[in-house]
Amino acid sequence: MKLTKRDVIAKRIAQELKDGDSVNLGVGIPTLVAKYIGDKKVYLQSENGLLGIGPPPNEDELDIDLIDAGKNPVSIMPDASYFDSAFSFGMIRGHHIDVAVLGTLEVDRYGEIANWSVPNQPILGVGGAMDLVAGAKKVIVASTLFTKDGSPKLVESLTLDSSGERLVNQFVTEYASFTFEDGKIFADDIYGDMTFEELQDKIGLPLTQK
Amino acid sequence: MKLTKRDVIAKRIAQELKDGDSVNLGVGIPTLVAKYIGDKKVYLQSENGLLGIGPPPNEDELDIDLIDAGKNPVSIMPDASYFDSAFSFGMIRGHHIDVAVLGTLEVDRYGEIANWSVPNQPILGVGGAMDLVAGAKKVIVASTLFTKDGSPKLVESLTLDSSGERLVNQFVTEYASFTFEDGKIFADDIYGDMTFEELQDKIGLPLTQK
Amino acid sequence: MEKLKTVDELEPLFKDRMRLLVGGFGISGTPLTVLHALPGFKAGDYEVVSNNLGDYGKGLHKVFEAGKIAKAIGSFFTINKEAVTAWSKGELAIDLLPQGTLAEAIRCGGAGIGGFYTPTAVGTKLAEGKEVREIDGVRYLFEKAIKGDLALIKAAKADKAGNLIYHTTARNFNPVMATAAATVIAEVDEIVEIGELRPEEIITPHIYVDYVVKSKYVKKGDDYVEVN
Amino acid sequence: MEKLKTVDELEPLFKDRMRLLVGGFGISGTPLTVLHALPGFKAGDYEVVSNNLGDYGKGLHKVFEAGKIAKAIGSFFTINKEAVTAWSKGELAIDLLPQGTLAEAIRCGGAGIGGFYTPTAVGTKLAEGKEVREIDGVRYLFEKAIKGDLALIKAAKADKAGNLIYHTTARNFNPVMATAAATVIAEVDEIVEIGELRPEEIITPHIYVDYVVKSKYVKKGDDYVEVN
Repeated sequence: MKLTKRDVIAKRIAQELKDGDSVNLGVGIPTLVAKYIGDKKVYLQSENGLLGIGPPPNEDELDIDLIDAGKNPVSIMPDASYFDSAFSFGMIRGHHIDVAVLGTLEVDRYGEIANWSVPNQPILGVGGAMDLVAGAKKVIVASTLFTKDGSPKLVESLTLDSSGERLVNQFVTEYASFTFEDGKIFADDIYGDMTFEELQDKIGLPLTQK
Repeated sequence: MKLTKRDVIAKRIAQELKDGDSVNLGVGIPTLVAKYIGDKKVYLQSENGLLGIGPPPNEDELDIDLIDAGKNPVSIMPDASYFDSAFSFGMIRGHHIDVAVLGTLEVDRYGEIANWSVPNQPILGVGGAMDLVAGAKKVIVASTLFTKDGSPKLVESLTLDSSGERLVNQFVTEYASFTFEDGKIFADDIYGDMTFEELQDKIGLPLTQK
Repeated sequence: MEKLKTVDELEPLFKDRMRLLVGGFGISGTPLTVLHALPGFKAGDYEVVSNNLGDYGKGLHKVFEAGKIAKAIGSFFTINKEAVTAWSKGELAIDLLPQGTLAEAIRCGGAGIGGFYTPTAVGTKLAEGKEVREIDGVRYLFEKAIKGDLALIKAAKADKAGNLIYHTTARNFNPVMATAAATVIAEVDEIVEIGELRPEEIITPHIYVDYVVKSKYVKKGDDYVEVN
Repeated sequence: MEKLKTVDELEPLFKDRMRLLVGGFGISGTPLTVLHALPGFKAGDYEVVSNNLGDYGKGLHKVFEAGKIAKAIGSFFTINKEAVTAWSKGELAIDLLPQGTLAEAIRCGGAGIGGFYTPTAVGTKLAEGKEVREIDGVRYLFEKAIKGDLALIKAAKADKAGNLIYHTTARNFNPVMATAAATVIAEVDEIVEIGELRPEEIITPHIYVDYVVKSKYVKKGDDYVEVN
């Protein structure tokens, strides 16, 4: 069965995770990454105060107290621990989370992202997004490469509100995975049904092939 | 049996404590206050991470891990709790300790104290003294009224290093208990063998009787 | 147990324009019994500090619906559609903070710290008008500590002295809020004897807790249901 | 258990002029096994962050006696007479901080906070050269966060993942130091299976702990004695 775009992205991101990594998965596509971790021993953190999220719970195991940052019921691993919100964000800001996987709306050519304000909507929610952008050791952002009207989310400069001046390490889309260096965009890995030239053409920005 | 000067001071301070108070007792005379608390339900805090110090432990109960801030072995009350040093000083600085009882070397007529640097010695120890001065809801300082060479510890202005700009609420000596208001020294309670006039004469500063 | 009260006995504590610190993340760790009494209390015009404004029909959402909230300080109100509408109409003031900044500001408020420097949100709209300072080559944003008049928190168990422990992720903002308000009301599922909580496992020492209210809600799978 | 090492296996982690964060208050909560190995290791010239420099003949005092400490940052060195002498002779640099400021600075270092404002020590000699800022009518002192290269801490139990719990007041500075160093070595009395520590009681989650060393010391009344 062919994977959906979202699953292609999630699976590609899962490749980046290493044994022993502590990982925070944002809502949306990042949540799907958990499906593709396989045998790797990674520790999933949730900013509401949990290290060691387990597999999705069965109906009879649901506990409204035990949820992730997306407010979904979760189970825990045997090595899990709970802590309060201040400690949890200390863990995030203090560079103790190896990888944060976040959704994004735009990424500029330096790797600065906009992932919290919704276009044409009042800005009334930010949650833990900016803390994760600022604090995780490595930030991977996940998104389909184009908006519904076909414009690329990889842009010369952000049109939406920035999530912080910290630059992300990687942008994984359904066509390719990108990294950034001094304003140069590297198409590190092209696995979708577009060639390097087609990608460059559609994005409208110079890309570099590694 | 006549009480020693130190015991007179400790006993007088114990009178100030009320049921339900959380109290931090410094080393020296303040530690003796515990002997005179009687039936009052006060909660003794120790800045190394304990709320609920119990009576002195028996020889066979000694545990080198379980100590107070003066590094003496202690026991705990049934309602006690442990926490780390950062939380403990949050409790102190955050005004959650009702009364701190501290030793002092000098008190000026406004109630500013010097209680940490030793005269003619390098200044290499402060411990939790300044945090307690700054943070406790009420600060009571304890000391004999005169130094060994007879000079009063209640002074016009500090000659030793200040412990912070926060003014203490009460100064309890073996002769009297003093409070402070806008530079006026009130001899609230005289219980030793010196009269108000004798005290004023020996201290060499104007006192006010309440 | 002296600290144990019914929620109605606590009505006199609530005064107009007070700042309330309200624990919980979603419904997890939310003091539902206390919050659901607020619409019936006389006081209002509260300034509420909470991650969001409850779930639909539950928790702070009921207080908001009753018109008792003048201002909300938190990190995520997008899910509270009526709050967004009220904000657009100028009926509700909102201060938006990143969730970690919110948690840290409350912790600092409780720990006697006046303010702090966080790397979060530097260079964003949420940094507008705020001081930026470089410390050892990193740019940080200055944030002031947050304190409250009343904290409404939820714990799993209180002992009869008022020591608290929390259940799983229902801990969230509750322990820091317990330290940062002049008066603290803890709603709990269970009250146990002194000595039943080990001194090493206590998260909130009793001196932080002024009043304890027994919860009227019990968990039933992924919901809380009211019992008598 | 991968993280479990003998102290000698850890020698390569120690390098000249590193900043060590060392837990403990008196001897309570001090990683004696690790500290007593340091005089025999090649590296030295350490900058040590610790409340004081151990008790006579124990803990950091041994490291100091071996001439391995170039600078000490802490709150109470008066009881370490040789340290005072070394300081007078210019052989030891000392940075003195109030104990609460020390604890908070380390916590901030571990939590990604760059600095903070404390009311402690305003108007004293320890405030000289430091910024004072008024926030809501109160004067505060600016203090920078403290981080370290290596943290040497002591816990009661580690599970095989490295989750830690502490015994009584032996907790002290250990949990905050566990968060504030690039590499963390935890000396423990006991190692237990994963699952034996309840997730609610864990104080230091395993991701903070890089290496675990089994302590050679056991408590005997008011002392620690070495066992084989």
